[in-house]
Amino acid sequence: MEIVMTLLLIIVLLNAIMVVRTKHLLAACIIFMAQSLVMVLIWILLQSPDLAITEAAVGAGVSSLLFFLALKKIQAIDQGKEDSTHEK
Amino acid sequence: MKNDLDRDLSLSLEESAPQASHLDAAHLHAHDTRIHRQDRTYSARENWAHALSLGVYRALSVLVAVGVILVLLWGVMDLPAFGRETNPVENEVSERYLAQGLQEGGATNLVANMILDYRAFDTLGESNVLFTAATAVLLLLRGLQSREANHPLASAAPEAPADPILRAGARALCPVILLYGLYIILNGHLGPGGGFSGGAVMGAALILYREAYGPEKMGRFFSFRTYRAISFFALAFYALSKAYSFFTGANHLPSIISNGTPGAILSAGLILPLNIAVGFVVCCTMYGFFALFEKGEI
Amino acid sequence: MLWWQNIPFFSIILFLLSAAVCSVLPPRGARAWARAVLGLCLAGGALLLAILGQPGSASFTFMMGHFPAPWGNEIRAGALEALLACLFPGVMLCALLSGAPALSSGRQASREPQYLSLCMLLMAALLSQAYSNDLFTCYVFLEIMTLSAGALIVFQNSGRALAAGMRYMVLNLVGSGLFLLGVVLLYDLTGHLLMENLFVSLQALAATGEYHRSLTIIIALITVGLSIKSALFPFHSWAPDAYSSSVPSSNAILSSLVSKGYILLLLKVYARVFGWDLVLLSQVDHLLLVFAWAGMIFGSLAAIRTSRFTRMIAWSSVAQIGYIFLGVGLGAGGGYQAAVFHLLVHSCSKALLFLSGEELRRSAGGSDSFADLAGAARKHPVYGALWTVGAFSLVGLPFTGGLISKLLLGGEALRHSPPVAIITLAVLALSTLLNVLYFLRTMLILWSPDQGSSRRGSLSPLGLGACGLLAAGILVSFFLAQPLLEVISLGLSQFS
Amino acid sequence: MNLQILLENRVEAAAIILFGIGLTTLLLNRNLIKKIIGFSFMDSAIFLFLASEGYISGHTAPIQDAAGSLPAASFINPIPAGLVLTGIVVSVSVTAVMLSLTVRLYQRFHTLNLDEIVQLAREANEEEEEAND
Repeated sequence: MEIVMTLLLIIVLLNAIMVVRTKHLLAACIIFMAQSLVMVLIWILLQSPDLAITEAAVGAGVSSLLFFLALKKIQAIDQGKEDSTHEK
Repeated sequence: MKNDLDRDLSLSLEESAPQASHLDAAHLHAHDTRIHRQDRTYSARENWAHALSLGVYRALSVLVAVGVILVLLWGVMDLPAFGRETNPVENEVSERYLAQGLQEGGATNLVANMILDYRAFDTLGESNVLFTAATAVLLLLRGLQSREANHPLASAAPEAPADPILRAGARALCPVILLYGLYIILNGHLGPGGGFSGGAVMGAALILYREAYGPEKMGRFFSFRTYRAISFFALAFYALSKAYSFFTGANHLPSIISNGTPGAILSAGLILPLNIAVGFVVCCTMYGFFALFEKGEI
Repeated sequence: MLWWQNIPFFSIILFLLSAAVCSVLPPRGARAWARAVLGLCLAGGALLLAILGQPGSASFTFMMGHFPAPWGNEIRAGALEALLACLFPGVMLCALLSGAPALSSGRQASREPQYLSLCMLLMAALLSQAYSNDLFTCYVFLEIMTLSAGALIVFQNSGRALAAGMRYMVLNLVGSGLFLLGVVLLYDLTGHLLMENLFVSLQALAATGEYHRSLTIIIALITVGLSIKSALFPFHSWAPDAYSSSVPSSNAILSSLVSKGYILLLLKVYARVFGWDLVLLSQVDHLLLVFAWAGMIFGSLAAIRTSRFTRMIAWSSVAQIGYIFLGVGLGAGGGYQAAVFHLLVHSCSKALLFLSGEELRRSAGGSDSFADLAGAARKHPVYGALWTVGAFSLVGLPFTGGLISKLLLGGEALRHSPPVAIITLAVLALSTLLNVLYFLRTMLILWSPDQGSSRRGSLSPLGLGACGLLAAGILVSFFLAQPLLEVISLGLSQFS
Repeated sequence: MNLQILLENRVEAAAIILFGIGLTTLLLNRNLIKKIIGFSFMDSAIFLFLASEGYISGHTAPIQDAAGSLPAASFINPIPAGLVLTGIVVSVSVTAVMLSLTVRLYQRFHTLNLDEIVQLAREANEEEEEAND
């Protein structure tokens, strides 16, 4: 149990550092989702299943979805500029 | 106007800006000034002073990060040890939650007892945080397209019919996910789970259905009116039932809500109906976030 | 349990319920419901103040639920909380009455119910923080205040408001993160979240000298967190934009209510959780004094430099928050009393400045720069006079509450060690001089002989009544200063 | 000696390091999306710290069985679990509001860099001023 917890904590810190260093926003959002999933495992190891379910459903599920949607909308605004210019 | 249009655009060509044909004048002007401004001041490539400040900035931020971490670690060093029974946290407050939680709250999930019965005022505030966020996102994103109909956003995401694999998958998965979310809500007081997580799972089922079958089909049974009605009734029920239990508690009046036999579905007094109410609020809010982000309209 | 002891609980639940109700009502219905609820709770607060204001009355605790305090939640009301239960709904009611035309104009009409629902949530959070006796409950309602105030800023969706809203959100989230970390560390050391039990275990820890480093860090975290959120000087970069870029009622609500809620929470944490001697031990009061001095000077300087009317009022509120923190820094007893008194005066006068200033701006064709506001007060002599009353109170001229709070701050400074007293008095004098400078300049512009076409705007009776009520509040705080100060000192003594 | 304590309290130490990284990302990174991710990391770090306080090694999750036969001493402390549950939902709501603000800002200013946004907002403001005169 000790080794698994230490490993998970190292992954959590690596995630945080990788988010700061990545250039691509999509990669940052994927790391954010991975972070939530690792947190789910940590909650299970800390004997609080309530938090694991909530973090999985609310943290990993919906907020990562919102991040991807926001990026999709931002790219849509960019493409929107191209689309509307080529329209006519 | 024609020649300075070309001059502007030639300036910003290396910005991979599009080769503009003839746009409507209002959009053209706003569109051009934005490109023009963007490339003038912030292109780090030629501007070495800017590049230098970026480097200094990055080094400074690393220093600040390390500084904050060291100060906090230095302070945290002598905190009570991890996982020890004698920590000051294990005192008479948590002891009562564990020992008499089942008799007083009625729920076998002692955390649900603490959230919805002992410290119910926090969780009442909690679902209102979610309602505040839903109202804020509604104010911000609603009608994002309807106002500027000709704005690029409108033409950005043409309604491509969802591919058959997604439709087949959704037809099989949606009811199962919905059922699983309902299970988590209804068993919130018996095992791990509860209103928040169950509601999010049900919200995910609605999102999958909308993604597969398109907003029109979804709009038939879940429009903005139903969104507003469900979140109103759920929040009003939550506030009124908690007001009843606070009022009876403070004025030492006997409350007519019984705790029922522990372990049964209809046990734990108010905790089950509150879990259902919170589940609906969370489900509507999560679906509302998705709909507002995707199309600016629920 | 006497019947009137249900008033605090009833007003919080009523605001939470009407937040849900306002979101489903049509605009006219929502407006009527919001005003009715605010009026009702104002009356309830006045009744509570009448009962709890008598000398010698004790504060009572109201058990939220069937379980006593450390296990269940509890709210606690004393003389000071009763005074706030009058101030907060009153100022918000005036802000909504006077700001109504801007709210229901143009394309925002259909979004007014959401705006009013956010105001109800903001008021519920303010009252819950004033009454609450548990640190984590304070954090949850602090988060509601951050989100609803952020939504109030970006209500207009204009470019400036969105940028101001984002800067507001980023810095306020840092503030609430630091506050939460302080609360979590406190819980780790003592195992309690209830303020009284925290006080007992912290005194025991201080006696044994254990965890001294962590206690200093905890006090620093909570102080910096709440200073960021209430726009104290070094962390104020978000405040001028946030206070001046939205509809007038949002500007008034934000600058006079939201920052006050956080300062009161800091006062409660100092008085009820740590106790003043623990705060002295951690030298945080010197930090607050230095920030307050700097805020009073640089806030006024920036107000002089800015070329726009609404931004000047926003910058002056950064300086006035410096005054309040000066009172907090000067310590328990006199210092707290001066801080709370100036908090009341500033809350009324700042709301009055923003609301009547908006009327003057509209009568001068809606532009914000001083050049166009020449003679605006002559077109609207009533609003001009009201604006002048607000400006006099912030400068501290006789017959306004501002003078009393300046005298209190000066008097309290004399009781401190010479260096602190000299610097405080010098900074007080200098910042009053700077206040005179920029308010006098603005009044000269406003009252200058009116050359342009006098476009006499419509005088809405409700809006006028609201601004009149605020001006009356300023005058009352001068003439009834003595009983007000007794109620404040009684409330503060009940605090710990 | 310090390192040994840190290794023993490694969950809390990792939480504090994550809090430091999240705080500085939120404050010093210029990209709005990165700021929001930084904020979310800061919050989950505080909740990790809070949950690790309530943990008692060798105890199980606080789920009593129907007959109430499990001894009270065999559970971990339920209070941090309840508080963190509230915190996670607060963190998601704030993330949703910040993301919607980012989308609005991008639609209005076409940039995710906060400095540029403030600069463009100030310029847009002066243009409105001139338009009024």
